[in-house]
Amino acid sequence: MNVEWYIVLSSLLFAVGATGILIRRSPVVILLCLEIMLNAGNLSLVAFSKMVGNQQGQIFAIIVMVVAACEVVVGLGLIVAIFRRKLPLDVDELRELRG
Amino acid sequence: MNFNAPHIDYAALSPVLALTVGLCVVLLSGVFRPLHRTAPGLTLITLAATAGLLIWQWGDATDLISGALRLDDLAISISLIAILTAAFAVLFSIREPAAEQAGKGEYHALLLGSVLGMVLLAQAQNLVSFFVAIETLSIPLYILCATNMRREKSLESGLKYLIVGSLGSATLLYGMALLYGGSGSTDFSGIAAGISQEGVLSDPLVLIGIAMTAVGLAFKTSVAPFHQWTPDVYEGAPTPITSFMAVATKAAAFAVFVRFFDVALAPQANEWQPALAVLAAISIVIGNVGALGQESLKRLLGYSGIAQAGYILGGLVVASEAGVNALVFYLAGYAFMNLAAFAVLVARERETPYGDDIRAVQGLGRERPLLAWPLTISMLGLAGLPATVGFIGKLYLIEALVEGDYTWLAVFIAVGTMISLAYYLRVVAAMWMRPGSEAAGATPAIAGASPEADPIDPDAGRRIYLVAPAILAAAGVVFFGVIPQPLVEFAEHAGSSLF
Amino acid sequence: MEAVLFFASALGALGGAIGVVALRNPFYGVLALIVHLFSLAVLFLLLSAAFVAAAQVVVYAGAVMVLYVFVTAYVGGDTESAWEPIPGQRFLAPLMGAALFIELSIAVLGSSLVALGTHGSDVNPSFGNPAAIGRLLLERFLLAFEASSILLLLAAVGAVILAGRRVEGTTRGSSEHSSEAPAERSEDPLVVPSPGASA
Amino acid sequence: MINSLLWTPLVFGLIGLFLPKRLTGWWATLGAVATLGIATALVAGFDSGASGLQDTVDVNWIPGLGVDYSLGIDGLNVFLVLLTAVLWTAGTAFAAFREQERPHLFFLMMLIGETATLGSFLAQDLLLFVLFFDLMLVPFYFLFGAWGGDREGGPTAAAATLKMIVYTLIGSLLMLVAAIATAIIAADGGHITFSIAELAKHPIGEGSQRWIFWFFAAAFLVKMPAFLLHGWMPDAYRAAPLPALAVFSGVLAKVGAYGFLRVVLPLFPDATVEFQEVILVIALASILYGSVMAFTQTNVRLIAGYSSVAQLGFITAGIFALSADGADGAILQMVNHGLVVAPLFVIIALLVERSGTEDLREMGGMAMKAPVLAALFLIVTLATLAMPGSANFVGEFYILNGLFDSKIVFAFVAISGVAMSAYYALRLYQRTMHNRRPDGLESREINWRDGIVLVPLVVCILGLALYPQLILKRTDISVTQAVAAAEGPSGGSPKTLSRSRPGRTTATTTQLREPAFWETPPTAHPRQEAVQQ
Amino acid sequence: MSATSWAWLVLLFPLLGSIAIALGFKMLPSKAAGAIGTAAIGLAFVCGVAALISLLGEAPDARHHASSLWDYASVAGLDIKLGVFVDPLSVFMVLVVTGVSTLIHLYSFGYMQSDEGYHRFFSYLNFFVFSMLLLVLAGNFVLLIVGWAFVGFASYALISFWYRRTTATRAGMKAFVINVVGDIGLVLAAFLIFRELGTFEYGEVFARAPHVFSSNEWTITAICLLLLVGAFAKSAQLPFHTWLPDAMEGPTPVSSLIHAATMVTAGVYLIARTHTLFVLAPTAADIAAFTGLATLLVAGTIALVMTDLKRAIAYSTMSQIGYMIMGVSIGAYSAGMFHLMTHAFFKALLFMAAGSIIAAMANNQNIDDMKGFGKAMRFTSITMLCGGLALAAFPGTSGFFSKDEILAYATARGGMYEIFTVLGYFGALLTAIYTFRLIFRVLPGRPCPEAQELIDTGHVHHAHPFNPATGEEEDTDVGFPGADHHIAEQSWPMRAAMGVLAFLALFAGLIQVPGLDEVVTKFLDPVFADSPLAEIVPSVGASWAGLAIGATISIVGIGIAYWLYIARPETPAMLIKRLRPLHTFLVNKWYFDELIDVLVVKPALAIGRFANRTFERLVVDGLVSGTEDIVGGSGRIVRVVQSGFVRSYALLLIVGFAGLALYFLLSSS
Repeated sequence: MNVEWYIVLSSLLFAVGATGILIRRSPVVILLCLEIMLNAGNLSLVAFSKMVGNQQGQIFAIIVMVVAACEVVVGLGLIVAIFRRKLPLDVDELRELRG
Repeated sequence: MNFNAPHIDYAALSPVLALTVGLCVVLLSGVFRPLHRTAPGLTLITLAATAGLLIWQWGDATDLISGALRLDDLAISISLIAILTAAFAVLFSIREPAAEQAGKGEYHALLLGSVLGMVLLAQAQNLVSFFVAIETLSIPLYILCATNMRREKSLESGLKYLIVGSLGSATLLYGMALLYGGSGSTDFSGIAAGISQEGVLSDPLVLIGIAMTAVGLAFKTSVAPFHQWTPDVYEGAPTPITSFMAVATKAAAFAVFVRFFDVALAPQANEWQPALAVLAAISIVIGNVGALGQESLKRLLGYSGIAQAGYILGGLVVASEAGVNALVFYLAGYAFMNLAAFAVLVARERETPYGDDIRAVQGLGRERPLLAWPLTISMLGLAGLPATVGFIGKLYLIEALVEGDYTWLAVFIAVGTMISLAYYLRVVAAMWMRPGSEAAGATPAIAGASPEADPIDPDAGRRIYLVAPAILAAAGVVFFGVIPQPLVEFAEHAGSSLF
Repeated sequence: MEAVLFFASALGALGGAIGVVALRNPFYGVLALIVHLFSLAVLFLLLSAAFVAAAQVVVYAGAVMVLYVFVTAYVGGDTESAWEPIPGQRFLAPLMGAALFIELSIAVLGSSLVALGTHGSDVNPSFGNPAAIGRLLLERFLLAFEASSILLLLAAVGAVILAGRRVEGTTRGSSEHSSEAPAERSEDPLVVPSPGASA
Repeated sequence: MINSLLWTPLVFGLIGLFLPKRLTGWWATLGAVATLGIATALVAGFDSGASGLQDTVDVNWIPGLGVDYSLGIDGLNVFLVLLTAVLWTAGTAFAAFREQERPHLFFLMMLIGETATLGSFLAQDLLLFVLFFDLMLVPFYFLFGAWGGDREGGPTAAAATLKMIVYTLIGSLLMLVAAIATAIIAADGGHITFSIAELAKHPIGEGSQRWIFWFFAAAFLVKMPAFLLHGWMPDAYRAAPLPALAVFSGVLAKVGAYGFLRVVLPLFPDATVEFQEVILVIALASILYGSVMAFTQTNVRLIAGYSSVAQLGFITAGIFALSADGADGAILQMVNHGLVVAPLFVIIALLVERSGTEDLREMGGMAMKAPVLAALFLIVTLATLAMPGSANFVGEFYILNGLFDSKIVFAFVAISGVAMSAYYALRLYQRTMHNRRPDGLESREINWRDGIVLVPLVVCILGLALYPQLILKRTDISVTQAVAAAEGPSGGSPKTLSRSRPGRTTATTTQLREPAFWETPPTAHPRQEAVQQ
Repeated sequence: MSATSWAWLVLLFPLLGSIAIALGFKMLPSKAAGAIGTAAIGLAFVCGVAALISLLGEAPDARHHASSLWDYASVAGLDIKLGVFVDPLSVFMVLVVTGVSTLIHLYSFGYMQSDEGYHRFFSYLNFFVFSMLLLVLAGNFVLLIVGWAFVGFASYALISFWYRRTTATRAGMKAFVINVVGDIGLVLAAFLIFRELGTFEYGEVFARAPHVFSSNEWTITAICLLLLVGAFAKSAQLPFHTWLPDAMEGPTPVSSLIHAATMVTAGVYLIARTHTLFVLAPTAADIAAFTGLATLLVAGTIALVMTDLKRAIAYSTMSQIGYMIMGVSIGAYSAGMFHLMTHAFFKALLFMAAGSIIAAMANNQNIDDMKGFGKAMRFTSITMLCGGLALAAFPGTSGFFSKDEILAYATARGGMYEIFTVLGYFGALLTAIYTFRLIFRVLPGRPCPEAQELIDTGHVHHAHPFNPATGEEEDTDVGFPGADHHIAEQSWPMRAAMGVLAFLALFAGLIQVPGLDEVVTKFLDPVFADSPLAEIVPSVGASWAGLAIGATISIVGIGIAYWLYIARPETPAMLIKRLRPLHTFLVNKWYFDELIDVLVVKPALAIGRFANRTFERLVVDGLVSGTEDIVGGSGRIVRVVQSGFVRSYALLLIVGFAGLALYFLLSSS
């Protein structure tokens, strides 16, 4: 299977994730979409690492997973904090800051 | 299976180690209740130690841990700027409600973590460490922005920063992946070698990779059109954190920006130079016009930060030694100017009911000259008026730009500066040319003010840990405006370490 | 055989992603993401990245997804309305998504990298197995490894600060000043399985 | 010496911060006087015969950027420096005699202003010049903004001042770019220097001269202000506190004109020649427009303000006559105008104190009990309208003569400004001092305090009227050098022009040795041909 | 002592006098101020005489000296010295000026007694004399311009001497501005001269001119015309004359000194001084001559109908100067100068007399109200009669000889210049008529109330003066002569001055009797020797013939006046009724003021209003506010885009990336 296929797939995933961020309003889902985008990156990393034949890409992918996990943790923490404050869990409702 | 650990130059790594150790200690101090008051002190000590070690390393350039990092003067100078800012931020955080709520230990630990990320970022010369570092820088900031949890704005800013920031880093990541694919290496030098070979030059894959990395970094440095998080986050975050973000993040991000583009992507320079130049121009315009008519000073500084980022980006665009010098110089000056302003802001925010609304500084000239002068000087400096470091910085940038045949961008800087006077001088006017607004009575329902937060501390304006930094920074602004040579040499070291 | 696997898992990944974006209920979204992740793991295997695939399953499908489930359960996964407050967003968002995809694929397809067109360099079986990865992590990428562990620590601390504190929630507008927040560690379920373990 | 001249005011100002309120004014005045002393010593020691800079200072300031801290005086700036010192002494004293709120800040700003202005006159390094040029604005921003008066129905002092600052900085920021560009283009890869003398040695290519010229011109024209770029002037002038305004319009406007002579002509000769007409047109427009506005204004400040627009127009025209005499006249006129407009504003301040209004229509008949004030005012007025016999006349005479030789049409247009100046200056005098006195307007004699501010200035005017040569002969050499670069191509100077008619000059030269006209001329032909008429 | 050092002294005394009085205005008692002023001028006169003597001591060809004190402004090729030039012409002028001034100072000493502004008056007056002397003694054109402008200023200051009088200040302004126009003419002439000849010094200019210019070429013509602008403005010739009648707002001594005897004749002096140039530009000379003629006639006609005593005399002054200009332009140099001298005498005298009468009328100047002062004020009326006779060129009086000499020269020059003779004689007729119109209406007949009061009580009539033009009361505290006025009969200085002048007016002509003694001609000859026109000399016979004609004309004129105003007093009214349009035309002074108003003043003000109301607001401020709006508007856009929706931020980020990527893709292909 050519590497191209993987890359195209990953770019497709990336685009989907981006679109998700743009159209979804629940912070949880937005975090999920972020996951998708990062995974898209991972996919291409691994694919490229296969292509160029060194494993740096794979290492990178692993590190990215960790980072993604951290973002998730923080993100979810924020969501919980917001929820505890009885604030709406809708990014469009959070627009005190503007102008 | 045999395992041979990489050679590690502990001397050169010492600053990072010091930071890490300090981080853990501070964190622990937070865990043990009785000790948590010592956290600020410990933090300052850590920072001081790190700074000392960095200065000790000043002048020599070494690759660390099999080329993951490179400790050279650029890295050191930027790290020093970041550490200085952090120190100031620590001072500002004394009696900061956010710190109280988060718990001093954790708060400062996160701060140190962010600083660690910056120090690493400034040294990173490998995509992996680059990515880790930039996340180490950002994630603690996401948290810190939200630490003043009583205020909705604080949480909102945290969430916004997180979402857009992660989007940015995802883009960055994808770009890195493409570049890795295009060059087959994650090392900057490897990338440079990889993309400079025949056939790959101006290959769409690589170029898109460059574009995506550029977007990621432009986001971190709040360059338009990737700037929109800046004003909101600056306004929402606790002011000490804002001051830290405004200066340190920019500095670190620009450090890696320079290293990545002027080293790894140097072969493709004439591809990305025009693009970045246009970005710079856009952010100069957007930042300056956006800051007009802002009531919240933090917001105002946010927009001005966007404009300044545009100026600084100019130093990168020309991809020359002079450019990098100018960039580092400007960052240093920018640190002084912003810190002076934020010190005053913090003080006023705590002693008036107006929060960071411009009304908070009305009549400051009569009321608290010791605060008014620093703010005035910093505003004049940011506006680039002579006898301030801001003027010399602009001069430096413009010189680099003209040398690099980007005169039109220099003209943009000039015009932008002119627009910027309109809002900087508005602040000055509020301080010196209006009666104090105390008479106006405390009506806290004001844009930019922080309604639900933070008991008023009527003599915050006299607290030594706020006044002293303000005056110190302002003095720096004037001193380096009159005798810039030391700072120039500092910057020249940084630049020469790249080229 | 490989092609079949690829297309199957590709469909899975894509389907999962689209599911996440499309499903109104966040809870289903989480489930869709799990599908997405597993199919990705398969793709990794196809790309002879065994360890990555494993990590993907363990870290994501294991830890992270558990987190998600917990949180969605905690905050209540109520479906969001279809109402779109931002003018033009609904129209522009997919457009931009499409633009992204088109540009990226142009970059890929228009690229002159011959290797892209290939099956990738053929590699020895040890490529990407835990031993190799582990060695690289501890030699070549030691710093990234350590740094990421610190990052996890910070993230954990952050989670504690944000989610762990019982701050008397003051809803917007009201301005009551709670005195210092109580700083006692709450064993919040959210922090226990912090993925630090997995690194 | 020159260093002490530059920094004395600043030092005094800073020390003044630590003195009790009522002393600051006097202390500041003392500082101004000290500066005046040094300046006088400099002028006294000035060698009118020598060309080039005298007692210079040249220190590497920012080697990294090629910026030097280099000062020096020559014919171009020597008297402008003196003028600055004189006017600042007057202005500071005038302010010191009156109650100022926040005196510390006020006088600090005044003195910073003096240092900045002196700096921009003394600077011999292009970038140092730009720096001081911009720095001048800062103190005046505070002075105008914080001590100025808000106008009901008009902008607040702060707003008016902001307008002024932004306006004037448009030019100076572009000038910064231009200056750097000049240096870099000139360096052409080599070592960058901003030294004006160095840069003048080998001018840059004509192509780049073009836009750089306009960037500089923008800065200077706005500063003056010239026609169409004077939008900031009315509001700022109405807002400004009068002591500050006196020095502002007395000195700062001149920096613009001075910049043309110091920087533009030597550094961008080709562009100068190319755009001579354009600038001249602007200058004429300023003359006519300024005059017309001046005789329709009813606000006394604005009459003075617009009259300076016209005056600066004359000065610009003189410079861009690109001939030695024109430029000589321009320098002389700069000093004259400074010496005239400052006392004018002081007097206006006195009139406003007496009448309580700034509207010309509500004044009148004030000469009655104030003959001395009237006399001083009269002298100033006559100088303003360039009465022959005043130094101003000599200045305008030289300017117009230079213009006449290079661009005769422009001279004819410009001179109509003289007539108008006669009208608006006299109108100002008559409407305030003469005619019927409205009720509730006191005519009070000038008191000794204001006297010791005003009389010396008037004495200066009279002294110069008797002996303008004092300035002319000291400036001539430097001026000639300054215009020499541009003069060559345009062929401006009177000598070259009259030489351009060989037949005549031979006649005259021979005639010099001929017997004078009352002896019967050797050739009878003119007589006969006259008889045939 | 050489002539030049005397000349410097001549300049010095009036200046010192002026300064002394000005500085001492507080301590000096008023009498002392007057004394100092008069003495200063007297000394100047003495020095003038001394200069004359030392000049006569030399050979006619050597009677010219230049001397300079210091370099006034000489760099960059211009060489302007502070120098005087002494030759018979300038000495002649000095004598006339100082002489007449002395007498008028003496007169003012008495006349201005009760005026509050006594010091100011004398200080100004001395300053004027200084300026006038500077004008005549100047050694180069620049200094000439200086003197020229100084007299202009002095005249302004003295016209608006009573400065609370709005009419006075307006008149002053008018005079000053018109004079400045004249100055500009001179300045431009100077530029042209310098451009062509490279010098301003009289000596060199006149030496080089004949060799540089070919006759009548445009440059020299232009120079002369520009000079004429100056001359006309100063000497109130058409069309620059309108300021002179208004100048009568000033105190009467001023009118007599500045606006009759000295300043207004400066134009004549200028033409005589630069005759070398005018010889080279005959066209310009003729233009000058014709203008003089025109002025002569126009002014004469207007003077016929003026009812304001002083204004009537002012118009006669204009017409007399017309004679002089005509004379010096066509070449009758010495004749012109001689007429200048005699005119100075009798016209000053007339004004003094008029002043005396006006004082008696409590500053009412309208001759309709005057009558019978012959009985009331004997001395005044006698002197007035002398002046009138001289002005009307009654045989034997000074005016008789001087005026006719000019016309005789015109005849002698022949050709088209005959016109000047003919019309000149017509002018003489007008002169005789309007002069005696004044005399016959004021002096004889049944005394008017004021005169009657004077006869009965010996007291001068008192009334609180009011301004005839505006009707508002004069406020006397600025020195408008208030309570008591001074008439010749009651103050010896006035009498003395008027006496001397009366004598001169009658007999000064005898020094220039054709054929017998031609003192003036002989004295001035060296100056004009170089002019070809100077060689045209009317034969003695022709001159006497001319004199005969002149005598008859003046007698006829006086006769007509008698017939109109004494024998048939009702005829004038009838004439006026019959010739209504002509009369109004004349009363309105040929509508010159209105013309200038429409042509110059109104347009200027309109432009000013346009610039002020429209241009400034729309264009100038428009530039500012326009940019402000653009910037501010874009700022508002930015703030709107900053909507607070995090998703829109993300969108913008993506858009930005898409754009960037697009750029790169395009640049790659």
